[in-house]
Amino acid sequence: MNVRKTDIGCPDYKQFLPPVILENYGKWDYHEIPRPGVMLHVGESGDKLWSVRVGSPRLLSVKSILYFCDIADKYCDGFLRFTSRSNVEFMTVHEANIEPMIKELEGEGWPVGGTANSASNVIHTQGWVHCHTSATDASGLVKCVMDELYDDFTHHSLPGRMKLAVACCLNMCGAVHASDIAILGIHRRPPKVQKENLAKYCEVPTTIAACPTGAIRADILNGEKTLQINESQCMYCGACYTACPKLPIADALNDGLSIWVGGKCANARSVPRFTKLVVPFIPNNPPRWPEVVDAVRTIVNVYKAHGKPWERLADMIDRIGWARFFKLTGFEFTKYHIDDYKLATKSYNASTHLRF
Amino acid sequence: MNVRKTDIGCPDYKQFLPPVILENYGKWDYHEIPRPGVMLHVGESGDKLWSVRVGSPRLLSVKSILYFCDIADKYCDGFLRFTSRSNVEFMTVHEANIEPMIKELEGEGWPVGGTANSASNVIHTQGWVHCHTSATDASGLVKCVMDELYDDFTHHSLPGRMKLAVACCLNMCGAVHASDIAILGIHRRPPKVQKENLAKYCEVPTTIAACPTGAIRADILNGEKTLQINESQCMYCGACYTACPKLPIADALNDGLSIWVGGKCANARSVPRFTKLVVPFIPNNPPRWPEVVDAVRTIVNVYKAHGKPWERLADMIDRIGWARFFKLTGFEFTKYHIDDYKLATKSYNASTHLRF
Amino acid sequence: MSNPSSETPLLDELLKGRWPSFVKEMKEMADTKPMVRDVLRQLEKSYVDKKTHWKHGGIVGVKGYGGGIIGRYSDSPEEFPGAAHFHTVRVNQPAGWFYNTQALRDLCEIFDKYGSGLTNMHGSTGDIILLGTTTDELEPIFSALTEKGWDLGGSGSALRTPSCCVGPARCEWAMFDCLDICHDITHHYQDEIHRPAFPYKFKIKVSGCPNDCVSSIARADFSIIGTWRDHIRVNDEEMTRYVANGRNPINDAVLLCPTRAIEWDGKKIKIDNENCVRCMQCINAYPRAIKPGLDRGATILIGAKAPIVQGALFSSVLVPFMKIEEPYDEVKELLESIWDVWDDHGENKERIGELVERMGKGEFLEKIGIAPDVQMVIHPRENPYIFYDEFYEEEDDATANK
Amino acid sequence: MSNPSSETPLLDELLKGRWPSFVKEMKEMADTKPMVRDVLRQLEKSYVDKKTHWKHGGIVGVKGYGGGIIGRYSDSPEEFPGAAHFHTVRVNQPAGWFYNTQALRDLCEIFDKYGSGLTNMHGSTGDIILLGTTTDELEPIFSALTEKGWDLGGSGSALRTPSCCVGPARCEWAMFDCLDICHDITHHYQDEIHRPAFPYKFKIKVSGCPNDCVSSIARADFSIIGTWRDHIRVNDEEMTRYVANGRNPINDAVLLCPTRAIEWDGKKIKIDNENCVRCMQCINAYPRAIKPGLDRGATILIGAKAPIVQGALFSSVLVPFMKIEEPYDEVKELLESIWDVWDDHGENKERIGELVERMGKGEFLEKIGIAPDVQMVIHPRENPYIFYDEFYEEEDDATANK
Ligand code: SRM
Ligand code: SRM
Ligand code: SRM
Ligand code: SRM
Ligand code: SF4
Ligand code: SF4
Ligand code: SF4
Ligand code: SF4
Ligand code: SF4
Ligand code: SF4
Ligand code: SF4
Ligand code: SF4
Repeated sequence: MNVRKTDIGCPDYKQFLPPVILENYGKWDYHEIPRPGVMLHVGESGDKLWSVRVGSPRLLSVKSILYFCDIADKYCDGFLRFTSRSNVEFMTVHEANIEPMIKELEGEGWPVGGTANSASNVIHTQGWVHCHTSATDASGLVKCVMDELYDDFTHHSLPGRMKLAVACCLNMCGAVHASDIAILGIHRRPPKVQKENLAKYCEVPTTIAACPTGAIRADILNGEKTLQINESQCMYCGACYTACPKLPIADALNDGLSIWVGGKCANARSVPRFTKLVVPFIPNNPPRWPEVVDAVRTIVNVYKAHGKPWERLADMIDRIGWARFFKLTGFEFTKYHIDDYKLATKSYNASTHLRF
Repeated sequence: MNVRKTDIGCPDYKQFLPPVILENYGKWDYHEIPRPGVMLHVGESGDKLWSVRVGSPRLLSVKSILYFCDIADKYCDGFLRFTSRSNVEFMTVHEANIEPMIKELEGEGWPVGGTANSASNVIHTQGWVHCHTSATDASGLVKCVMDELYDDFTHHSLPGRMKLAVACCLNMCGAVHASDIAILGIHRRPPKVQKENLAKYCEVPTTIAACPTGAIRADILNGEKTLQINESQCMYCGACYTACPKLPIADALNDGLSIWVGGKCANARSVPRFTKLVVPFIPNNPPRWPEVVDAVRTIVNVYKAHGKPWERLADMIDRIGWARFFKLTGFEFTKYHIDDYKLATKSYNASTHLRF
Repeated sequence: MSNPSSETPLLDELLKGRWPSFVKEMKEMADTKPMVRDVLRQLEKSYVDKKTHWKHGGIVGVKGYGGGIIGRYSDSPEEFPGAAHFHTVRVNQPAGWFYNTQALRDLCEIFDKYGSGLTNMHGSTGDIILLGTTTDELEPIFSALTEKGWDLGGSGSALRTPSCCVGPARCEWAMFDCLDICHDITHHYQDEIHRPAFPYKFKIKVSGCPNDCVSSIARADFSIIGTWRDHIRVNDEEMTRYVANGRNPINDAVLLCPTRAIEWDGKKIKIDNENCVRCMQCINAYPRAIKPGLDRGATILIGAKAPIVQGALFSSVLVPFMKIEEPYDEVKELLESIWDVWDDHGENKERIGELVERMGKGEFLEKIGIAPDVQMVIHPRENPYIFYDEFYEEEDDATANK
Repeated sequence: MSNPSSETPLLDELLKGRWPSFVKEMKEMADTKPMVRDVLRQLEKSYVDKKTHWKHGGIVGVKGYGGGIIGRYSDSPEEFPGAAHFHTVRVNQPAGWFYNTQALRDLCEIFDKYGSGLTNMHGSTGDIILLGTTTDELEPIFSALTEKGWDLGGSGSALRTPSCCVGPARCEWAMFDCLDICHDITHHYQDEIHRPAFPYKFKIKVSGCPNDCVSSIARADFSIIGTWRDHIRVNDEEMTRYVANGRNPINDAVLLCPTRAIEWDGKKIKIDNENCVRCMQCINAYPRAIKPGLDRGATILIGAKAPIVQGALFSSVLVPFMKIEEPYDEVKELLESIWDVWDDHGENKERIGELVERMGKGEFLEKIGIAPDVQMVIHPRENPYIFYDEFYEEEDDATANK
């Protein structure tokens, strides 16, 4: 009988590196981006490596992965990689392979782009496809937004890098808190406690402990243990539902989206920045979420029209001011935009630096 | 019998304005600073007004005030004013009066200066002269510091404006929280509760309520109400001593000074900024506080050597970085310098922007 | 009896040096006033002991007033009988701290007659301060003061004496009449100054322009700071003259402009007025060539204070632009609506800035009836913890699902 | 039976448009897999109802492991029996997300055989994700995976799969071998990944330079970000060539440098290395002309996380500069000392960043034995609430007074 293998870790990456990379490992000299979606890296040795970046919906069937394998076998000596934004990268030393490979990929509906000043692919999460706390569907939103930004993905049409993200609840599994444009699913009401027979389905003390704000208290119903939620303390995070199925938070009427801008992670030029609220609430409107798509388009257009080369959205807003950004986008500024959480004071304008 | 007058408010300022001001009120065109301590304001009418600024210890006997009156009568048609930094300003339309007036004032030991890029007079508080919570003497410190900075008061010797402040306890009656250089008296231990017979001298509930951190609790001693302080909650503010004389906070061994830099109030160029800690503790060393004077001198010298025109200390440090500021001054960076209060997170360096 | 100076060897060290000496001021009065001599001796003891010898003990005041006097007692009255009582009297200064010599001489006479003859010109809040008198002298001194047209300043949980910069009296940048509004408000709110009825102290400071020469943004609960809405006025000829005199507008303005809103090509000044944040730098550097616009008013900011208890606060924008015109009704209405909300919601010893922080600025705005404006914040919120006022109830839900 | 597409009219709308469709991916598998068909039907129901139809319910996993599987159940198993169980399996990706086709084909075969045949390439943390299988298949899938050299990733209160940027494999700016350290750490801490024993999750992300292409500073509890200590290397000839090709270094570098540390006079690049903050801008813009220095290593930062509960945090500087060299002992010692302190002081579900915030960074540094460095903060403290470790006791006092 075989011994059950455990803790073997991930396979060694070295076996997955194409020979040109093994030879030029740590000795790359510079890169160029000859066209959208194509990068050229040149080694100190003079060796050249072309990479073709292909946009992916991230949710891939094995059929598509096998198709990618076919492409890699045909053009790339059997090597490929994925990026930190779920794109696929086909790498080759054969310059002549580039155009045919792109043609073939595009022919099958795979967009080539996402480099330099193009719209990035969208970092996203599970949504209705797989998560129980989701306030919206992530994959669907991404599809609608990227359909709209398709030409911005395949062209270097923007002033600078633009990174997008979607998350389906406040847990923000991804980059929503630090993206140029982010769409965030939100609940607006506390879970509805299904009080009857609750204790049969959930461990009451664990659920109470799961609440980050201490909003959940034990209660008694028909002589049996149950729970109650203090509405004014609840911030709709869904952590309790993860612990107890009798506290569903999804609520078709009150769930929806919010839109955020101006975050970044890179230390390039300016320091990393958190995303900021611009649209507090848009109701869920599947399957195409037109209001969300419109809002994103509006933001991208303002960025295109007013951003200067290299400026991320945050850098641009620094320059023109938030007042002008709201004016240009037409979004309404409301009391929801004014922070009232822990560090709120630091966001108040404690100066007379004002633009009229 | 006379009716007792109340609520008459302050006298009308108009009666105290010299005629040239009444005529050019709101219609001044521009100003120049012909020499340290002298301002020339020119009206749209072409009228000219010279003002001579004289440094004051703020604590003035009526004799000195009467002396100022004599000067004002002799050279300024009987008008004078004080500034928001407690300096005295003698205003005259007679250019010829300037030199003799300055000579006479300087002859009596009154320094002329404090304009433009000179060291300001020091905004300060009561200290041992008059306050019960003071951890140091304010007037004494100011005297020592200004003796040291005398030539910087009487000359435009600095890169930009430099505003100083002293406060004798955390209440910071003045501008310590927003000054280029600030000296702050601090206690380092909780008040020592004089438990016996306490209730005879103080109203226990009021005292408990006076503590901002809730560190004070009621206690019983010999069957009588008394108080106790939870040491780890106390932040040495002295508010309880204000309410109850049985909680003296002054403590010769543990009281002392801290030094702060880089605050500003003006919206000029950069937004207003809070002062930041540079020296966490210096023991009280009256009557001349040499360690404090040294530290101030060190800061001023670094500012003189590295500041660019118009830069306030905060602006200079923005440019060269705090690391370099500590290096240049030789002050030690300790854990006390790292904020651990409410908004601390916002002061952590959440970037890789580093200078090596 | 020995010469007083020998009683205070440490303090005598502070007679040395070039800066005017407060010890000299005190000694001048000590010669004639035993009270001051004892205070000096007590101060010498503080210099030896390294601690204060004042203690607090009960409220003192004048009839009908709840503030204006700070009671102070020696902790060693047997040793320093003259310092046994040594209260300060806060007297409301005239707007802009202007005086004529007659008025000052009157004050000196009163202070000499009824007190120590020592003053602070001025206290940090702006008051004229008589530094030291006894409980017995409080009523007489008050009568003497009012007789000559002076009144007390504030203390305790009251409106404190408002103060203002020199403004239009002597400064080309005053965007409105700071002295007049300061005077007017002081008179209008006598009751609020003299009879503490607020949750805590409340300070108003008025600066004519963003240079903020009274540090209003750092030291006032209610900060009125002049600004303008229209375009900066430029004069290329005057600038050319500055340049001929050796000045360099690139270094003194262009490179220092926080938003890069000003350009100088050697001949013409160009201002991107949409991006100018009214920081004053170019104006400060070139008063003859660059001047504020003519559509003038003030930014109103709220909430500054020293660090006790929650950490220091600066005031933050409440009304980005308001015209400041007699009889200042708009300012007064705003003040009163703030006080109302503070009255209803403020905790004891909670400054208005702390209330705004606790309540949330958005909520506070709603309560005082001001619409949110993006200029009130540096940036919109960064966290998703939004408490929505609007949502559907379960019943709506039921209806909707039908 | 009707064609599956007619069962999902709303989702079919997402087959339209140019961007690759996840619905198409799912439908491709639905043809052969009833499980996927039911998941699609359930998803359609979500699109109609506007809410999720997944529920949580108990932990599932493989023997000996505390994580790696996310259990998921339909809330309507009668309606969607194929979706009754639909757990995800997190598989640890190879460093840098490089593959050869053989390896991917192996994975596909396993995922097709034992599960839905749907994947996420990759999950947000970096894992390969098999999106959907049943409880029964978990052990078989695990055996098949390990057989081919794959292991599970992390979930729960454990170390999560570390990830890294493409680094030296294809980028000229990698300041150390990100792939190797990522691989090494993953193998070294297998137990920490597979058997949750921390107060909460812990993520490590490794970026080769400050561009931070894995968003380490925003999404990792422990961020390793490459940097250099010595001088930037410049090549004036290459810059001249860029300029000849129409580039403008004033706009692309000089004016964008946050500290104005770079100058270009048309001939020479001048860097004020003392003021350069390693922001990469000039290097990003001119890879051939401006290059990082050669004394290379990394900045270690601590504490990033998403907003639940205290608001989002970025990582902040813990070690301004550390050499990153095999066998990475210094990194490992640091990690372990952090975990020790977290173990002792962390509350349940408290991320390390929240602990640092609660405890105070100064205190935390003391506990892990690192000296405070001014580079760790943007600026020193602004409030006077210092709790001094050192002071004199009353007894000292008594002695001193004698
Ligand atoms: C492939 C990838 C790394 C990986 O291991 O997978 C990568 C690769 C490169 N990045 Fe990146 N970055 C990658 C994700 C990121 C991320 C993370 C993200 O997108 O979520 C960031 C930080 C994002 C942020 O700030 O929010 C990132 C911030 C940068 C920057 C700084 C951009 C800026 O100006 O703010 C540069 C420099 C530049 O582009 O000039 C850079 C530069 C580069 C270079 C030029 C490095 C090089 O010399 O090879 C690579 C090609 C860039 C391009 O797309 O034009 N990379 N890069 C990632 C591609 C993601 C994708 O498919 O779109
Ligand atoms: C699968 C994944 C999203 C995705 O579509 O890619 C994911 C999915 C879940 N995350 Fe996440 N998180 C995923 C990456 C993240 C990230 C991004 C990252 O790692 O870079 C974050 C933000 C960074 C961070 O760690 O703070 C993230 C922050 C959270 C949080 C909030 C944690 C916090 O301290 O703020 C939770 C809530 C929790 O832990 O209870 C959470 C909880 C969850 C749970 C386990 C919710 C639950 O209790 O069931 C989700 C399971 C969904 C599902 O059906 O599989 N997930 N989660 C990502 C993991 C895939 C992988 O292993 O590669
Ligand atoms: C007289 C006084 C107002 C009063 O009502 O008493 C005053 C008067 C003037 N101030 Fe001021 N400022 C006065 C206190 C202040 C204060 C408050 C303080 O010192 O506590 C500030 C804010 C301080 C801060 O930021 O911490 C202040 C910030 C300014 C600035 C901005 C300085 C900067 O670059 O940061 C200017 C513009 C300038 O100097 O170019 C200015 C400019 C001026 C001008 C030039 C205005 C004018 O055209 O007349 C006046 C002469 C300045 C000089 O001293 O060279 N005044 N000025 C105050 C004199 C105090 C003293 O005796 O030293
Ligand atoms: C006299 C004066 C200092 C001076 O030497 O000039 C002063 C003196 C006292 N202040 Fe003050 N404050 C004085 C201006 C200030 C200022 C500055 C200002 O008004 O611009 C501040 C900072 C700004 C602010 O209001 O926050 C200030 C912040 C405080 C605080 C802290 C308040 C807070 O909310 O943080 C206290 C504590 C308290 O109120 O219990 C305080 C309390 C005190 C008390 C009443 C302490 C006490 O309970 O006995 C001091 C009486 C000392 C004495 O012996 O007279 N004093 N105090 C100033 C008033 C003179 C005047 O009326 O013109
Ligand atoms: S963001 Fe929320 S709903 Fe979306 S996958 Fe993460 S935990 Fe689930
Ligand atoms: S949703 Fe979050 S905050 Fe609300 S009760 Fe549940 S766990 Fe607590
Ligand atoms: S700072 Fe403190 S000690 Fe000094 S006068 Fe104000 S309350 Fe008194
Ligand atoms: S000194 Fe301040 S914090 Fe300490 S017990 Fe007294 S009132 Fe409370
Ligand atoms: S605040 Fe402005 S208007 Fe007032 S004195 Fe200062 S510079 Fe002049
Ligand atoms: S006032 Fe300030 S912001 Fe406006 S143009 Fe002048 S320097 Fe620039
Ligand atoms: S983080 Fe730096 S080293 Fe890594 S891929 Fe991005 S640019 Fe290259
Ligand atoms: S790396 Fe950044 S900070 Fe350094 S010189 Fe280049 S642009 Fe300036």
